[in-house]
Amino acid sequence: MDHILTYMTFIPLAGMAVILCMPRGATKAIRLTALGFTIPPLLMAVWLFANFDRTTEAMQFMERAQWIPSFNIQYIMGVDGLSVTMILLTALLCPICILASWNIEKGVKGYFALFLLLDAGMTGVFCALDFFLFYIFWEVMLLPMYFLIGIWGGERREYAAIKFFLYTLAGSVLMMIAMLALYFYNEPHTFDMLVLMDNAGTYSRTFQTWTWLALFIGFAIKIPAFPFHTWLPDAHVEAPTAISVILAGVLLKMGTYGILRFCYPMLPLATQDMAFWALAALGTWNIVYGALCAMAQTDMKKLVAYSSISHMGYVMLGMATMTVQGINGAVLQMFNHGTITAMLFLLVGVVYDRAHHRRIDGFGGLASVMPVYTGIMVIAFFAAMGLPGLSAFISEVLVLLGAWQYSPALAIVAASAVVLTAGYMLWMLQRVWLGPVNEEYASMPDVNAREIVMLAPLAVIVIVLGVYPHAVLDLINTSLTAINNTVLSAVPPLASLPLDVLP
Amino acid sequence: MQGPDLSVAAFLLLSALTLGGGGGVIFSGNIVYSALSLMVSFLGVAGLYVMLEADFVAGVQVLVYVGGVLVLTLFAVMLTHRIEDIKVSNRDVGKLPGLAAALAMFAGLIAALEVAPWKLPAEGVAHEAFASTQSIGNALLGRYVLPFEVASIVLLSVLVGAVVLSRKEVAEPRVSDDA
Amino acid sequence: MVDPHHAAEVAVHSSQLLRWIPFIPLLGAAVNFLLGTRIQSRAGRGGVAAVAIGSSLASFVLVVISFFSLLAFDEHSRLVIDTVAPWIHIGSLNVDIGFQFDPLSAVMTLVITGIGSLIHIYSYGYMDDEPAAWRFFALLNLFMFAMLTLVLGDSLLLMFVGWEGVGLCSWALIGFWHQDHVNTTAGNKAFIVNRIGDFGFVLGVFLLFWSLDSAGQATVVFRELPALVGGLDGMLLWGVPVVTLITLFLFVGATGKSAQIPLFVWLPDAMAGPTPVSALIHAATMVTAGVYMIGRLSFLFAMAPATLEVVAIIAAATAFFAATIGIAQNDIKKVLAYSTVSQLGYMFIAMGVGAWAAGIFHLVTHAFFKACLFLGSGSVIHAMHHEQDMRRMGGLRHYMPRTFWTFLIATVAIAGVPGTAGFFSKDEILWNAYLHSPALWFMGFLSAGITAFYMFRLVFMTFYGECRADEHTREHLHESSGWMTWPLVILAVGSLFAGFLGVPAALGGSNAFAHFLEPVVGHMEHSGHHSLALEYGLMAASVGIAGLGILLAWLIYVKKVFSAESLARIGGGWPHRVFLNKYYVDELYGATVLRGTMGLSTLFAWFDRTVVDGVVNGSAYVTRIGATLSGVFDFRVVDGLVNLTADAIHAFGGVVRRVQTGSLNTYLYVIVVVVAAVLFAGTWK
Amino acid sequence: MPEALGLQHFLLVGAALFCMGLYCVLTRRNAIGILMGVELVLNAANVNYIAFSRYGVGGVDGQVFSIFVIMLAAAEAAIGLAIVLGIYRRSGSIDVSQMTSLRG
Repeated sequence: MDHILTYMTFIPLAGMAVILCMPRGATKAIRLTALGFTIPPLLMAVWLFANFDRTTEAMQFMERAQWIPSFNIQYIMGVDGLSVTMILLTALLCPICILASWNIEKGVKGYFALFLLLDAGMTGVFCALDFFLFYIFWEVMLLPMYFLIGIWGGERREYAAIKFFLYTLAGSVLMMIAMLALYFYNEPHTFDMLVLMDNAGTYSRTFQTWTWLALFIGFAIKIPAFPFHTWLPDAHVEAPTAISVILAGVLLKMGTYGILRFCYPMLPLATQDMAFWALAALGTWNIVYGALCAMAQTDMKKLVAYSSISHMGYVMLGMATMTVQGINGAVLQMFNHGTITAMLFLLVGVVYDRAHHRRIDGFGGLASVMPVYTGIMVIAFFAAMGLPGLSAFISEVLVLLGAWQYSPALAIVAASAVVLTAGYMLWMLQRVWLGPVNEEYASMPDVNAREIVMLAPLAVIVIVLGVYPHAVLDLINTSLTAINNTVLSAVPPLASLPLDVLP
Repeated sequence: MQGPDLSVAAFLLLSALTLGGGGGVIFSGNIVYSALSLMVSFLGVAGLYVMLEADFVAGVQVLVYVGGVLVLTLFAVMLTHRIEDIKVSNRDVGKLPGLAAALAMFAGLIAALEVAPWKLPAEGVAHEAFASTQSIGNALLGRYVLPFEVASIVLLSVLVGAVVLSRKEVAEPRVSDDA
Repeated sequence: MVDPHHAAEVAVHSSQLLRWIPFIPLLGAAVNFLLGTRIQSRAGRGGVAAVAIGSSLASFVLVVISFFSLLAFDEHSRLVIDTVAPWIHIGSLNVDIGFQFDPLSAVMTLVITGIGSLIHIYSYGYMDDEPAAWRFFALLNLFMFAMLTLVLGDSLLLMFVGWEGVGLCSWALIGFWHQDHVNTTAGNKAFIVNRIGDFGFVLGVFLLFWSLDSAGQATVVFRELPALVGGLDGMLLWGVPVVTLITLFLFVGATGKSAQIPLFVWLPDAMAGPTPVSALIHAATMVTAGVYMIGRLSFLFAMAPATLEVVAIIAAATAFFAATIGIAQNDIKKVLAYSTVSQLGYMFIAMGVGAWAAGIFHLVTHAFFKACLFLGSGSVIHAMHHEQDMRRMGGLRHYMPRTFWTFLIATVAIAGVPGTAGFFSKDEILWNAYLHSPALWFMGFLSAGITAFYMFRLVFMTFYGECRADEHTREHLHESSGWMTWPLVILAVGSLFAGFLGVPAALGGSNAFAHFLEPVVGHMEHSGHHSLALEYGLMAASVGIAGLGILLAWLIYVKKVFSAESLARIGGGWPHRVFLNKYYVDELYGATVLRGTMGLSTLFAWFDRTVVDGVVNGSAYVTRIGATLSGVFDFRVVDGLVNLTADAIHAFGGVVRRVQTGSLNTYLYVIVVVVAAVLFAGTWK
Repeated sequence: MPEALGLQHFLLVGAALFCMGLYCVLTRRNAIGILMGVELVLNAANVNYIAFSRYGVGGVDGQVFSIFVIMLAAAEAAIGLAIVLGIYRRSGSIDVSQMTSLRG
């Protein structure tokens, strides 16, 4: 399987081309085609999972070709444990999201074409090992997202889409500045991320700090971290279900992925300096702030959106601790949050499809009406609460365990959020699913086969990873330990030391 | 090659022809005269090409510009103007700002010309004349074969495009010009 | 990963059988969850009940087999482990999914599966008109699984899986009749309050882990801990010995799960669940998890005398206050609930004074009589058509004699009448408490009297006197079916005779129970020597006060020598009001913690929508947006920055579009000027 | 052999021609006049190319480029004039100051 990463990235693109050639009216064929073009990447992801060498931190399945030689831009693809996990998540969620989009009636052709473009962009982002290539994929992803929210969204879709676009664009600009800074700092100029990492020891502290900040803000918008988070609730509320799933499941991970992929190995000194305030303290604040905000929401999707903010805080906190447990927990949490939040959004989408609103106080007693649905939902909710035996427990425990070593005070604050999380989750559960049956929805049909097909795999993964987390931990451990050691062992380059300490 | 004095004289003559033609193009109020001045300028440029040992290009210049472009221009002039009002249709506007801008640009160019580090052959290396037609042929079918082919596509599309654009449309009310 | 030094002392046995003790109920739960509706529609309620009861009994049989094989081992090598699969191995954290069976787990699992099976059987009778019986039985089985994981898990993390798992099942079973918001609210309250405890528990685990890490080797596996915790001596965090901090954190977890002050508030509300659930979860098993946890980590708690003081004081206070609240309750299950809280207090007193075995002993005897009491009350409630107010009962002994007699036996046991189970276990605790501090003993002593009083008050109000139920109910009053009464009989027998497992030496026994547990929980020696006479005296005193309580109840509720109303008016009526309203603790929490959190949440949400970027945008912008959006809450100032950017770009575009004149000349001028400028700039020396 | 004429001289002619073309483009209102100005500009560029080819180090490249420029100029003239004709047919005028339908 040479070039597997290229195939995984470009097969959806081919699918987009095929869909563009199909007649506008053939909606069913278009849906099936879209589904058909997301299945091969999923199978390849499974193959990757099976064949990935878990014992080395080196990049695997590398591909390298010249692209624009005059600027030394290359086409480099490759994965390590960190990215392969994210690719798995992407490949898993895409077919599920296509299934979740089955009910889209407006502009079917455009929708699925854009979706496949988005798929290609996302996979590319996680595969790319050339910063320029990464940036291209990053931007490729942005555009379909804008249209998918702006055209197929809810009432205030244009507002949400523009907000999303501007925020993300601002992040991209900062990222580009950092990219160019790294490019020109290195001699010969290069975008090759492996070289950029290898040369990390030569970057001066000042350079690292500024580059780090630019990159961090770019990624923090994506995570989204506290002051930059307000695009998320709006985007989630307006976006169609599948897009919310992608947004929460994959796009948010790109922020933390970026920090681990760029900030950590390339700018280790700055990471040492910044980790406490920018990652640990801010992450903890995210956890508590997101949870408290979630508690006050009246829209189901908004609640889930704020819970995402809260849960992504664990990722930030975990990676900031720079303990083996914390950083592994952070990436595991990325994966788990991807599956669990995807479930939550899909589940909210199921009732939204039927009732066409998402007000928490507008339902009641759905458990009596839709028992199977409620069963799956309880799994998702308790997983989100970090119930032991389900996947998020492992990652949260690892993160908090790492956090305690790093700063007991932060760990205590962060851990207190488990109470808040239980609070808002159970509160929503009670108001929507329990209680007397709301007559208006007394005849709501239970989940159908399509919905079970898209929910069941996620539920199974959530349970399996709770019992056997090493399915993912084995993938990531080696790579993350290496990244972590890079940061921990970083020393300032000789040139920036005071002269008198030189021999 | 002639002696230095003669070549300077030729240069001055040809430059005068070129720039004079240019002046005619820009200052003539009659568009037909402008077109004819343009021809003079083109010929002067062709002469400069010859002085610069680019005889093939000079030939192309004469053939394409003088023979083609200029004739085309004249056709256009004829097609778009009633004979009687040719004179009034070549008015200028805003001469002063235009002159200022052009002079500013000229000054800028002169300045750039002075300071630019031209990549010239090292001192003492004699200039080698080469058979320009043959070299151009080799270059066009060698290093530049792709642009060359692209150029052919461009020309083809221009051909088609020009036909499409200037095709008379039946329903067009204003077509009944006395062109 | 067994410490070699430790391994040399204790020969470790391993058995693949162990895993099936929790897994069989899990299997039963899975079958009933996935196929329950189908089984129930084909084979009726009996089908799902058979699956549940069968798996529970199978588990019980396995426990008994394991127990006897354990007895066959030498006293100091009674440890069987079963490592199922690797779980988390990251850095120095190495945890497997593994179970361990030692005397302490044996006792716990016997109680859980034994009493659990009886309650399963009882439930079949109790839930005879329940359409969602499959869900009930599935959840009961799931609870069994979680509880067995809690007590069998060989590491703190696996224990925590069970710890939260029982919380989940408790939530689901309290809110089993989920159409009524009262039930689901009670479930939520239970879960959230427990979460507060769990929060403390995990912090304790983290602190333990990292402290051990800095002391050399980190672990959370129980069998490795005793050899390593010695390294924690003298270690400080925030100026406090870490052992004290760890145990305090863990004890916070215990107060949540075992309903001690200050986290006891959820347990009385939890009575909203079906009565078998109250018996199984909120009396016999789950609520004792905290006691078990301290017993399991007794070696750690023994290192932290300060924590033990805290445990003992909180426990004594809980025992006393819960008992006083019990006096004033009229809901039959609420009385039992407060009695449970109070009895759990006894167990924690034992833990707090280092009498580990005594605490566990009381746990066992309490499981018998309290399960019997709850199931008996369930039988009454079932017969009374879900009426729980004792003021509408009375005279029931004529209608349901078997329920009455078993209930009476259990009441006698809890009151501590000599010879019954409660007598032995309670006196063991009181004796140890006295050795530690007479004040502690006095609190327990008083509580014993109050317990006897309110328990007999319950019996008299329910089973004696005139029947105060309405006509319709009275007509249908009947003894419950054999499915319900036989478990009662078995539990009543247990309540009478379980005490003989641990007859103290003073009464000529050998305290076999304590000896059985000793290899696990150890024994804390008390300084000083006390005479047998003192022990007898204390026993007599507690028997005396219990008798006094019973007599008082008899005088008031049977003989009506004093009216209950006049008693309620004592002291201007406020003591009664305070007891009746549970010391207003719920109101206090509601006004502080709950209101505070909700207020903070509203504030943050408002802050998020309104203020985050208000500073940046300035009030003018807020006003402008505010005018266009509907409500005050739509001020959305955070969005402001983004909108401002959009507006700025729009305005800028408005200016810039003038440049777009459509006139080629203008464009050209611009180009020329710019190029000329660039040329000049580039050539400027 | 020191040459009397250097690169700069030709560039000077080119610059002058360029500015004439520029002036023409800037001031003419007649579309055909503007096109003529463009031709002047292109010729100015060509003069430079050929001069570079002669005096610089690029060899024959400059000449090849100028060939391409001439080709493009021819194409541009053909299309440009066709457009002018089209506009004339549509609006009856080729005065560019009246062609403002691109106004933003």
